[in-house]
Amino acid sequence: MTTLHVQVSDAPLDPTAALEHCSAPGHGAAALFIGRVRDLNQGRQVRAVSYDLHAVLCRNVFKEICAEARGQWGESLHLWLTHRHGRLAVGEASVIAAASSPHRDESFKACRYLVEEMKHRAPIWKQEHYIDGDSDWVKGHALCSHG
Amino acid sequence: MTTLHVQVSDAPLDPTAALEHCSAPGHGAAALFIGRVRDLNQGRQVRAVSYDLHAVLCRNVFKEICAEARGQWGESLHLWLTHRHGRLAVGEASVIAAASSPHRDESFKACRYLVEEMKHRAPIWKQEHYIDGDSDWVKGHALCSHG
Amino acid sequence: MNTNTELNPVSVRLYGAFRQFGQESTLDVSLPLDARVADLRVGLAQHYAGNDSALALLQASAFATDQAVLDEHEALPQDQPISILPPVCGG
Amino acid sequence: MNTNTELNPVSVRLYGAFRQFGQESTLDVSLPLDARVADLRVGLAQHYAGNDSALALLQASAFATDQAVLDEHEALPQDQPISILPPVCGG
Repeated sequence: MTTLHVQVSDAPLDPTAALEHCSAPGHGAAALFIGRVRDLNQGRQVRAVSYDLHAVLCRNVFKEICAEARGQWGESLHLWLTHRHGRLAVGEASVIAAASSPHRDESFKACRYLVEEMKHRAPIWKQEHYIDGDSDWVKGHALCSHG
Repeated sequence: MTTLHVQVSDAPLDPTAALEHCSAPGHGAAALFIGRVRDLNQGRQVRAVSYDLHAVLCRNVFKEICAEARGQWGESLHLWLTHRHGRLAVGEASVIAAASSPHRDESFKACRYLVEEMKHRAPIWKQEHYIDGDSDWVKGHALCSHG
Repeated sequence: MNTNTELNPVSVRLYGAFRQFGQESTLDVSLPLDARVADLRVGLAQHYAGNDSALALLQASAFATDQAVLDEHEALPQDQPISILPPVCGG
Repeated sequence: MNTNTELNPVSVRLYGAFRQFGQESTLDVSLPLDARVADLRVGLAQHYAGNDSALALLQASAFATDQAVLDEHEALPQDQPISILPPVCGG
């Protein structure tokens, strides 16, 4: 069994699968994060969000982030990082990150690390659709090479 | 609808219900923690754990902890804190804590706060059952009054 | 100890490791009507006399109603269930 | 710019806000065979000449293969798909 799961998908994300993946007889703790589409962003009322992403590079970046988390909080960590693409309505999950570990501190920190790094490094973009009919690409974080 | 859910139960805990509870159109983030029975504790191989708790006081302490989390990270937080009692096999969930909020920082911090405070303040005790047939009550944190 | 000689039975609910010292889930201690929490601790110490592990656990334990943990110098509430809470370890 | 005069068509895949500047999901730019990443950026600036918001986005964007983000001074890989990545905002 592989203890690392990264994926991008246009199908709804499954937190139950993430929690099953992030478990082991020696793991006393699992932490999970869900990001969902919010009805309000910077004062504008949002109806839906379209996510665009570079699938192959995204998976590579996800794997890289997970490897870093294991380097920092333990090679035995089980990790899960999935991001959805396509058009999502308010309330739908755009990202699920999860981690399990023997003790809770590592799970919390690794889970948060996956989320933060994904937001800053993964090639993902979002276009917000407002209730007034307008749409806008959200400003993001500029990427730089690690080389 | 109440946005706070605290409970103690001898039935299996349900992370899906926790994630449904911790959601709202204005909440872009939810964090969840699961504590599970581990097969090894301080070098001894564990077969199962029996949890004993003071149900009424436990719920009161859970509510108090949740109120503190809202005071610190926002009254709009949705919070979930449930603990199981009775005999649990390795891998079964003993506690689920979850929080949702507009932005992720509050969810992560509130979720962690619920877990840490629960461990230090809630009237819960555990007896480990080892594969050699022995059983032992686990040493814990002494309570003091807040008065 | 208190000097009031009128005694009152106080029933204390046992939790956690206190369950290993007997079959009962409560323990009755006779205390003066105006006893404080500290007097209950002394009464329980008499009950557990000779049992070193129970006495050590008692020293590390707190007392509580269903609402809150009690302070050592508070008057013992008369009309509410009292529990003894050994050091806790939820999660 | 490079002085090599032999030109090569480079196909750049567009993502995010770059999709709003046209219907195509890729853009072809002619570049010398030994072009660097910086040369591709110049070529795209010529394509978007006059479109201030595209030029501003281009300036904030990175280029990448499917494996990694490219450094500005690297030689442009010849045999791999190249993508332009505007500032990201997953989650």
